[in-house]
Amino acid sequence: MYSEKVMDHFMNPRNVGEIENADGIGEVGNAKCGDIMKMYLKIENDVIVDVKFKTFGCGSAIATSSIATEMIKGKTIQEALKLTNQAVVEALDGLPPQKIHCSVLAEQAVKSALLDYAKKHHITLDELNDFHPDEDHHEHGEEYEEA
Amino acid sequence: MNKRIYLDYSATTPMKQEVLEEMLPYFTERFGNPSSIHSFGREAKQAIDQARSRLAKAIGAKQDEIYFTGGGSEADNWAIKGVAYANRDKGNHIITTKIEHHAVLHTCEYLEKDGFEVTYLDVDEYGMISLEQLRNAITDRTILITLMFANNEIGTIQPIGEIGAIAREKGIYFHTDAVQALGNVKIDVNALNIDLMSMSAHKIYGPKGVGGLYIRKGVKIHSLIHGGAQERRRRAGTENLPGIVGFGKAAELAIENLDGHIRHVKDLRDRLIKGIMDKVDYVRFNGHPENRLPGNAHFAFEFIEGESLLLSLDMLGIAGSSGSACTSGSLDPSHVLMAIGLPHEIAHGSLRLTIGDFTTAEEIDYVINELPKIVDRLRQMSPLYEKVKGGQK
Amino acid sequence: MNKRIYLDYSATTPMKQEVLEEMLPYFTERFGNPSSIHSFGREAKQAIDQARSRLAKAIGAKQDEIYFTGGGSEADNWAIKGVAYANRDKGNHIITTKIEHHAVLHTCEYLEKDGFEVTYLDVDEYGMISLEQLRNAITDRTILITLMFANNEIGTIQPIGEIGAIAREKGIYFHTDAVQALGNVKIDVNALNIDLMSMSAHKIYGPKGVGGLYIRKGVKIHSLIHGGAQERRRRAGTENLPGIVGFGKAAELAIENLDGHIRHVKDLRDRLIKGIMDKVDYVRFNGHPENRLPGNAHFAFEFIEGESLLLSLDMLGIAGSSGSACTSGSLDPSHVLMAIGLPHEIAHGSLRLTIGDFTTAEEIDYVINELPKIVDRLRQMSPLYEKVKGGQK
Ligand SMILES: Cc1ncc(COP(=O)(O)O)c(C=O)c1O
Ligand SMILES: Cc1ncc(COP(=O)(O)O)c(C=O)c1O
Ligand code: FES
Ligand code: FES
Repeated sequence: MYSEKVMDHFMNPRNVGEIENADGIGEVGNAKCGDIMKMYLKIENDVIVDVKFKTFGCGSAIATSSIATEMIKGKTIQEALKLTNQAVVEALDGLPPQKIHCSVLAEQAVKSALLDYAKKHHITLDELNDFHPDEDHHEHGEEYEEA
Repeated sequence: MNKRIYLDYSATTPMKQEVLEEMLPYFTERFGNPSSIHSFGREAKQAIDQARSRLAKAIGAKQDEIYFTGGGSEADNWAIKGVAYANRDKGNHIITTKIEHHAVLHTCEYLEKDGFEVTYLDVDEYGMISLEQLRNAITDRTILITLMFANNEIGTIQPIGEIGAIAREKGIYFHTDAVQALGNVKIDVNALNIDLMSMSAHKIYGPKGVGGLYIRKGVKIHSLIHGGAQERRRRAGTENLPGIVGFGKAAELAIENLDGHIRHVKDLRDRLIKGIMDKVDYVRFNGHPENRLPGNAHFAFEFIEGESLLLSLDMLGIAGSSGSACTSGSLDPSHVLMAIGLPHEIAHGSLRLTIGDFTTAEEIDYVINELPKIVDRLRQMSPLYEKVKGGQK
Repeated sequence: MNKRIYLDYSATTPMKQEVLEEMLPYFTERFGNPSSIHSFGREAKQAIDQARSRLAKAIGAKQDEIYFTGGGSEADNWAIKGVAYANRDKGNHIITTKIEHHAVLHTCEYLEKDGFEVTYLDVDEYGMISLEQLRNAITDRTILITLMFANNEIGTIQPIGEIGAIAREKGIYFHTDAVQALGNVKIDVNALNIDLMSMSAHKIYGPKGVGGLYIRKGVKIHSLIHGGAQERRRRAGTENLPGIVGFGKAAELAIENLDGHIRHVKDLRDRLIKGIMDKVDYVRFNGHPENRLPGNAHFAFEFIEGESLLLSLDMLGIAGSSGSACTSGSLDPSHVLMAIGLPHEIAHGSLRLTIGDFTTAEEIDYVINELPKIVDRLRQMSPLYEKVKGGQK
C-alpha cells in the first residue's frame, strides 16, 4: 500500500522535534479528524536554516511531514513557498488515493509556518494572500457510487 | 521480516489443518454437483447433508433450519431484506443498534430508502444496549429486531437471551449476527429464542466465502438469490461443496473444543491486557470488562493515531487492527467507538488485538515488550503529547 | 463400481491440479483478510488483484470492471435486480428469453411481482432467438436486455454481437449470462458490446462458490449485498481469497488453452453424436447444429424417460444429466425443451452428455457401446414403444 520511501520516512522520520524560539510555527489539521501537523522554522537572511515537525496522524501524515521538512531545509522562503503537495507525493514515490490529503496537510503546514513568520516580522508574502489553512483539507479520495 | 505474529483473529482466521484435509477430496475427486442424480452428485449431496447436520448440532438447530450462503454479509443481507419484504404487510419498522456490523447497518439504510423505518438503539460506554430502550422502541409496526450477538470491534456480548425473550413475547422476529460469537460463546437458538442467525466460516478456522443463515421453521422470508432449487429452494446457486464441508468440520471442531478454546484465548488475552495497562500511561481499555469475546483486547492510546501504530507493529511482524477490517479503508473513526462515546481524537488511537488458537504466550510477551516502545516513539512525535507533558523531553 | 465416466461437465467440473496448487497456500498460510493493512492483509490483497487482472484479461475487460461474487447465480441476481432498481426512473421493462437459466428467470419473475414488466422472447427449434422479435420488443421503457450467451441444456449459442449492437444502438443495458460460454467461446466484452456479464468458476475447472460479474464502467447498478467496502464498495463480504485465486488461475488456463480445449471436446463430442445417431432409432438431436457449445451433446430418446436412463447409465458408472442439474429435482419437463417445441413425452426422454478436458476417446467409445443397449432395454419395457413397433419383440 505504501512505497518504500513512505515507509522509510515513517520509520525514520527526519527532523522530528521542536525549535525553541522558532521564527515561525504552523499548525494545521485537527485531532477530531485524526491528524495534526505542527511545523517549526528557524529562518536567517530569508533562508530556512532549520526545520522541525511534530505530527499526530497516520503513516503517510508522518512521512509527508518528514519529507516536506527535508524539501525546504536550506531553501529560501521564496523557494519554500513553491512547495506543492504534488511535489511531496512525487518525492515519496506516490501515495494511495485516500491519502493524498496528508500531502496537502504537509504543504499547508509549511505555508502556515511561513505565514506565522511573515506576521511576526511584519512582512507580506503575496503568495499567501489566498492561503487559508483552516479550510477543510479532508478530501478523502475516490468515492465509489454505492446503493 | 523473520517472525510474524498474527493478532487479528477477528478479521479472519487461518484454516485448521483438519478442516483443509476434510475439504481436499471435494476439489478434484468428489467434485460432483449436489443437484445431480448420478453417483458424483449423490456423494456431494451426502457431504453437504453431513455439514448441515454438524452446523445444526453446533447451535442446537434442526438440520433443515440451516441454509448455506456465500458468507456472513450475505446472511445478514438475506435475513434483514428477506424478512422485511416478506412481512411488509404486517409493518415497516425494524429495530437495530448503532454498533452493528456494516452488513447490517448498510442493509438497514438501504431499506430506509425504500420506505422502512429503522430505530438504531444506543449503547452505553461498554457497548451494551438497554433492554428498557429496546422495549420502548417496539411499536405495533415492528416486524424485526436485528441485534448483534457480539461486537466485532470492542467484543461486547449483548444479553441475547433477554432480547430473544422480549421479541418472542411481542411476536417480533429476532435476527442476530453471530459471526463473531460462533465458536466463542455457547449458542442454543432455542434457549435464546433466536429466529434467524448469521454465521461465517472464516471466523472459526474454516474457509472464506462460506456462511450460514439459521432460519427457524415457519419464519416468513423472501429469497435474496433466486434461481435453482438448492437449499430447499431458498438460496439458489451451485453449492460451494468443499467450502460447506469445511464449514461443517470447523463448526464441529469449534464446539468439541469450546471450553479449551475459551480458556486458552482468555488467559492470553488477560495477560496481554495486564502487560499493556501496567506499562503504558494514557490508555483506555474499551468494551465490557466481563461480557466480552474471550480473545478480544481493545485499547485506545491517547495522542497517537491507529494507522501509524498498526504500521509500526507491522514492521515488527505483529498484525493487529484499528477497528473492523472492513472499515480500515475509511478515514472516519469507527462508528462503534463513536457510539460508546469515545472522543474522536481518542478513537483515532484505537488498537484491536484479537487472539486465537494458534497464539502463544511468547508471542504475547513479545507484544507486551514492543508495543509500549512503539507507543512511546509515536508520542514523542505527537504535538498532542507535547502539550500534556508540558514540553519536557 | 469400478470405472466412472463423468460426462456432466456443464453441471460442474473437477478442479484442475494447477488450480488447486495455486489455491492451497491461501487456506492456511497466506490467509489474511484483504482489507487488513498488515502484511497478511497486503499479500491477500495482491493475490486478489492478480486474479482480477487475469479474469479481466480473459474477457478483454479492465481490471476495475471485474467484481467477484459467490457464484453465477448471485452474479445473475445482482446484475438484473441491481440494474432494474437503479434505473427504475428510466423505465420498468426488461427483455429476456424463455430459455434462460433459472437464476435469470426466477429473478425476472420476482421483479414482475414488484412492478416490472418482462418480455420473454421465443426461440426457434434450435434454441435461437430472432433479432427481429428482439427489436420489436424494445419500448421506450426498456432498461435492460438480459440474454444468455450459451444455453446450459442444449448448448445453443446466441448471436451475442448482434444483440449487443442493438442494445448499444438503443441505449439499453445488455447483460449476458456467460456461465456456460466462458472457457468455451472467445469473449471480448468490448467487441460484443456487453455491459454486464455473469461468470462462474466451477464451470471452467475452478472452485465452486465463486463467480464474477463484469460491470462496464459507468453502468448504474445497486448493490445486492450491502456492508463492508470490498469490491470497490459494490459487493460486501470478506473475499473468498482461495476461491478467487483459483478462479483467476482457471480463467488464465482456460484462455491460454482455448483452441486446444475446443478441439479436444468437439472431436469427442462429434464422435459421440455420430456413434449414437448411427446406432439408435427414434432419437432427436437437440440444439443448434453449428452454433453450440463445443462439449455439448443433447439427445431426446423417444418412448423412454430421462431419469430411468440416467439411473441405468449411473449403474455403469456413466454420469450424465437430463437437462440442467438445477432442475433435476423437479418433475416438470425442462422449460428449455418446451421452448424449442419438443413435445412433452419426447422432452422427458432427454439426455445431456457434456464433455470436458479429462474425457477420453475410450470413455466415449464405452458410452457408444453401452447407451444403445440401455435405450433398448428401457424401450422393451415401454408401452409407448410397443405401440410403435406394433407389438413385435
Ligand atoms: C447458464 C447458467 N447460468 C447460471 C448458472 C448458475 O451458476 P452457479 O451454479 O455458479 O450459481 C449456471 C449453472 O448452474 C448456468 O449453467
Ligand atoms: C459481526 C460481523 N458480521 C458480519 C461480518 C461479515 O462476514 P463475512 O466477512 O463472512 O461476509 C463480519 C466479519 O467481517 C463480522 O465481524
Ligand atoms: S492524516 Fe488523515 S489520513 Fe493521513
Ligand atoms: S413416474 Fe416417477 S416421477 Fe413421474
